[in-house]
Amino acid sequence: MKLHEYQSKQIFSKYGIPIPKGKVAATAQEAKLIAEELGSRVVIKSQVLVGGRGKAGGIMLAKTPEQAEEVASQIFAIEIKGLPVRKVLVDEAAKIDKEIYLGITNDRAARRPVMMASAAGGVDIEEVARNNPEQIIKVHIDPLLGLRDYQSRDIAAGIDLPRELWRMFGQIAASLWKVYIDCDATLAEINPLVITSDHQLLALDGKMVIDDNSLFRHPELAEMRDLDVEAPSEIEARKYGLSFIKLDGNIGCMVNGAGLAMTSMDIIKLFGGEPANFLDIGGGATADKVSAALRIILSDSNVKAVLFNIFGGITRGDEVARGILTALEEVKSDIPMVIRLVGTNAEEGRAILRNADMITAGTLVEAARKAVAVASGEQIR
Amino acid sequence: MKLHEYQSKQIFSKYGIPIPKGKVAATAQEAKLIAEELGSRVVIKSQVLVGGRGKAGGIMLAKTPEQAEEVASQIFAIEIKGLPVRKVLVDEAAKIDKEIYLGITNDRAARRPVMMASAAGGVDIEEVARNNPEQIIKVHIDPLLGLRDYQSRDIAAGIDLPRELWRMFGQIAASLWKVYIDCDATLAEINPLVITSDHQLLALDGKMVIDDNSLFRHPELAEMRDLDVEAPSEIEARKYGLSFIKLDGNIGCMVNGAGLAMTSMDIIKLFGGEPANFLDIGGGATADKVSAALRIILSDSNVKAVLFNIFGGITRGDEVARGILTALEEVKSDIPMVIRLVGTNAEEGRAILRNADMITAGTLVEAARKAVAVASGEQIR
Amino acid sequence: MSILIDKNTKLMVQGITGNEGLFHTQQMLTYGTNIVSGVTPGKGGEWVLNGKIPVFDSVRIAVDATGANTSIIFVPARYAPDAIFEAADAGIELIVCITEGIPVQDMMRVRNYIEQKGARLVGPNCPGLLTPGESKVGIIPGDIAITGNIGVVSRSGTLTYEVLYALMLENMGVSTCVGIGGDPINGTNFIDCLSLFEEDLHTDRVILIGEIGGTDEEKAAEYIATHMSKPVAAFIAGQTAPPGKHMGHAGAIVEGGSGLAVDKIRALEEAGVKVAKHPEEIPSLFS
Amino acid sequence: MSILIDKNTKLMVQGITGNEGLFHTQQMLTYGTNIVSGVTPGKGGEWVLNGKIPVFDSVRIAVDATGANTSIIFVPARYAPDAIFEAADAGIELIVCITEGIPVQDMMRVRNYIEQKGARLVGPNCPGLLTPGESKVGIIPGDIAITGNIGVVSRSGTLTYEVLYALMLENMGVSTCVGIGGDPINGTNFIDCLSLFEEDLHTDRVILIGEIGGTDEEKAAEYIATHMSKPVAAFIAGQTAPPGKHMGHAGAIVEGGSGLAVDKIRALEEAGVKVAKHPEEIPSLFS
Repeated sequence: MKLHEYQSKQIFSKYGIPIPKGKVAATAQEAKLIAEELGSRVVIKSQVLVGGRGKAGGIMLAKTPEQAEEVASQIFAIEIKGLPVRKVLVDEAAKIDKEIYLGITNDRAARRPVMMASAAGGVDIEEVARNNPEQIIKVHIDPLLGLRDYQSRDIAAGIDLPRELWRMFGQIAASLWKVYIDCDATLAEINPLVITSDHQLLALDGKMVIDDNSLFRHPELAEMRDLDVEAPSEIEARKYGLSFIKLDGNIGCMVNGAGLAMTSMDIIKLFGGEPANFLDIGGGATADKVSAALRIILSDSNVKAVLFNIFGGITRGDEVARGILTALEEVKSDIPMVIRLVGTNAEEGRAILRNADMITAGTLVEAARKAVAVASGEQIR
Repeated sequence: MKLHEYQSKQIFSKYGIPIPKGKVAATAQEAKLIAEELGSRVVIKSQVLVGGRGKAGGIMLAKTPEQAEEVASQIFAIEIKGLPVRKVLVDEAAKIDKEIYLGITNDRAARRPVMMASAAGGVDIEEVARNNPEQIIKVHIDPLLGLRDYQSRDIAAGIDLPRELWRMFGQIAASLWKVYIDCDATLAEINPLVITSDHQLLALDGKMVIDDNSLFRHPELAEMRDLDVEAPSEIEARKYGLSFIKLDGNIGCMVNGAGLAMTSMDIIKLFGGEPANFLDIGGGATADKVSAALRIILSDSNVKAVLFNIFGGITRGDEVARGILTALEEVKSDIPMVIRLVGTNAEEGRAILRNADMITAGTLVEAARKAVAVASGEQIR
Repeated sequence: MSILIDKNTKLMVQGITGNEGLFHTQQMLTYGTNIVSGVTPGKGGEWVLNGKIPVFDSVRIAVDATGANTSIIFVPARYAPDAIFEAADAGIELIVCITEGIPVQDMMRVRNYIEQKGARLVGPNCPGLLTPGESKVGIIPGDIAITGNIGVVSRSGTLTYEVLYALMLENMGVSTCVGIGGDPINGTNFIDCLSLFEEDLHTDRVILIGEIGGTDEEKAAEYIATHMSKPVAAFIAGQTAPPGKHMGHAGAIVEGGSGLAVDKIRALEEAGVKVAKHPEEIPSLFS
Repeated sequence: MSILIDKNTKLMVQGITGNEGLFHTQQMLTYGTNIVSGVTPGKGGEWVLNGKIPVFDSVRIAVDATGANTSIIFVPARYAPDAIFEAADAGIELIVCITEGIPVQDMMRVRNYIEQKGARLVGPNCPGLLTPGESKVGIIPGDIAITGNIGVVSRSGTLTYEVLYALMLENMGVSTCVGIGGDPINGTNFIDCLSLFEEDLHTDRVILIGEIGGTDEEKAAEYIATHMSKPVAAFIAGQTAPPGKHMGHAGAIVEGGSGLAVDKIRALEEAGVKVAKHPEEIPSLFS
């Protein structure tokens, strides 16, 4: 789960990381009032959960409160990578000498957290990693021991930070580590961390991603979720414990198991179709879940066919079939549906569905072929 | 550094460990007022830093405030193992079903903390350890991982604690672990931890020992030190950074290095004498330190002779000799003094001391023999 | 023959009295797995499944009483890390964690700790292991695989069943199937299993089922090229997955241009591995 | 010949710009120790001792620049644990910590961590090591020992000097002297050193100097009885020490009836070790 810049920076500030003075505004008028209050040049920053805000015109400078209002209303009017701007952050503009990068993330391969820093801050760090990996210094942190002061010093030395800033840098690094641990972050990043013209360090931007699996122990973070960034169907799916991701194709998929769901998408594509979604209904597909899933799939007007791929394992095929039957009654639809049901009690399941208005298939290949065919308007039965 | 029962229990309580209602009194009158306030039967417990308070009459029950005053004045009147009673703890008397033991200490051999528990609580745990070691359950704790819930459960099961108390026991164990860590304790002990007649757990007594080396980061604990338990000479020695322990013999010792200081005591004993103290003046014996040490040694009226054993290593013998000379001028005394000075610049040192009124010796054996002789009144020179 | 589990496996079930734990204990018992004990704190002294299996309060007590050498964990995500620590502390050699949804920082601590202890973890978020005809430690349906000489290692659940089923339809048998799980940080990885299969006398071919996210398939490819004499076939799921989204599994995500299916497939093919276009194609790759 | 340090030792000094660090660096340099670098955070780029030794900001940088394989630590107690972690993380093989007064819980964490890292720690609260004629890593005066074939291992400081001096007076030489330190939790212990001396071709006799507190001498006795072919002589300090008091060293304390000198002496004598009544008697035990 991504946090907005203003949310990340509020957390940073609570942990003692210096951030610019600033407040969030939901209207241009509010932005003006905040600018008045700050009494200085301000930066107006759109709060959307995608990168490239600057290039899209989502970050602008204002010298006066009036200009702040004007600029804010411009920003509120645009969409950034398809996302509306609902809030802007109005920050006191800083005098910047130098921009550096500081972040902590999980290194999957090393199975440890890694702290990364670069003297080339302020730009996309993944780009730096690709083009100039030698400009990034990485230090792995022992998950039981935590970040040690000498590691921060190694990093400060590695990015040639002026020595008089080492102590402050060490405190910021220690705070960022504490943020990362306390919030179960998978990413906690300050980019840029700037050296101001009066020789202080200041976290000008902040980015955090929280481990979704940890939210049970962070109710206060769970509440920060911004539902705007998700398709309404994804929000609906989460309510039912379904793992759903909307895509751009026209063949809806309903599958049990994440790996098999990805495979079903792949195989649709392999035979010339385009999946409309990823959907894992999980183990034990109850009628409730199946109808919710079907409703969500069909709410997408692009969908021209639905492919069910159910591997009855511990979950029994006849039970799944009954769930599908109930769902079909609840969710009336003319969209053609292809079902492939295999594994435990599959025969019984197919018998139950015999009278349902569904196209059956014995193999995954056959099912995908048929789905692709009916989605493009072919009649098969 | 040992803490008093009331100090330990205050810390326990801060960490959520249930303790009886109670307060500390410095007079019998205060004890009466506290008993009135508590409005119940009370236990009056002398606050001295030695074991065996109960047997010495230092713990007594009182049914009424008047009786509390009477009992308290009795307790204030006694000495326990030579220590005066300056404070008593007045605790609400608990209804006890069963007494258990719970403690955490450092296991030197295992190089880890160990949590210990026994169903045989309320008695001297070292005695249980000697006579019935099978009655003690020990669980080692990983110092980087900390106490885990399953370890508390293993302990609860191991001492046959009624299952309905496991959750509460687990919380107390977790709190005791936190106390141990946060206070840099070398011992944190609840003995007894009682099961009350209404099926609650209650820490009736508490004992903590703090790692002296950690006091730099625990100023609030350092202030809790009770100077009453230490000989005034030991308090004086600490001021000068001297490691000094008063003993019962008549030969004062001044040595550089702890191992050599112990050895000097041993060798005095080996040749029939009795050391009056352990004293390590440490590396680099300045005149200041040497005179302070000499004053402390001579403040003991038992002392009939003083043995200097200085191994000039990095510390130069001539410097030490000058220190001794200054000290002797400052601290006039008729007590005979034997000096053995060896190692770096020892000859120069001996030359400096030639005119001092001191008996010299070339070897440790010779020095010890001479010290024993002069202490028993023999004349040698 | 087999790797990791066989007739000598003496299994303990952590979280045996929960719904899922009890159901799968019954399934494993029916399959013939030697289940010696269960653990649920506070329920020590009870028996489950008509008095067949004793329940203990802690792993240590269960191990002392029953000599379990393998543990399977069905406890909820918030307690699962402690369950793994507990099993490792009690000297369990093989710990299989079925639980899904364990926070990744917990798993980093777990991984670092159990490495010190020398215990082997399979999972979490995995379907467990199956050695057809001998032992089932997990939730893989027992009736979709027959004994044979193909080793299977997979990051997935039902996709693995799909592959096992496809093999069975062609009358191709399996030595052991290991589901290593779909989380970003897990215990036993591809290379661990490949090396065990390479050494196992009764395995003569291996199937690797990977998916997007991380670089474990690329590392496996390198290992196969340099260490494996036995033929390996593979399938990689998630070729059409969009970047930046967790595809069901916490570990199945393309981030910053890494973890792409296309890179994994290329690496495997360069290592001489035949990569199937879809799971039903796999049996034919060995013909 | 020797154990642990010799002509190939490339020493780094952590805390080189402090009073004690600088003084002993000079002493070691004069003795002939190969000192390649020093570390003081914030002073990287400076040089000490008339430009002889470069100072770096961190151990990692110093190791990268100078290839140090051994480190000696002179930093204050509150920073010493971090200094040990830093040295271990940077791959230093032998870490000698002179610092006295490190809290014992810090040392438990340090011990557990460096064991994982495979680094060897000597100390803390120790005088370090001396291989006469080759290298001195510590604060043992260089002029009280001559080269020879006696290995010395000790928990003490000046008491060790006393023994070295007594040996020198009898013209008896030392292969290596290791001061393992007087703290309750330390790195290298008696058994580690005994085993190194047993294997060292140029050591033919060993002196063990123990003191009250703990049970390391008893364990050493057991080891000597079962693993040592070379003769061992010993001395135990603190026979007259009262119980419950720290005798200068944090580790020198008799607690709950354990750690008594008499028990240690008995254990050693039962293992065939000659135990001296006082240090000056030691040379005669080998005659």
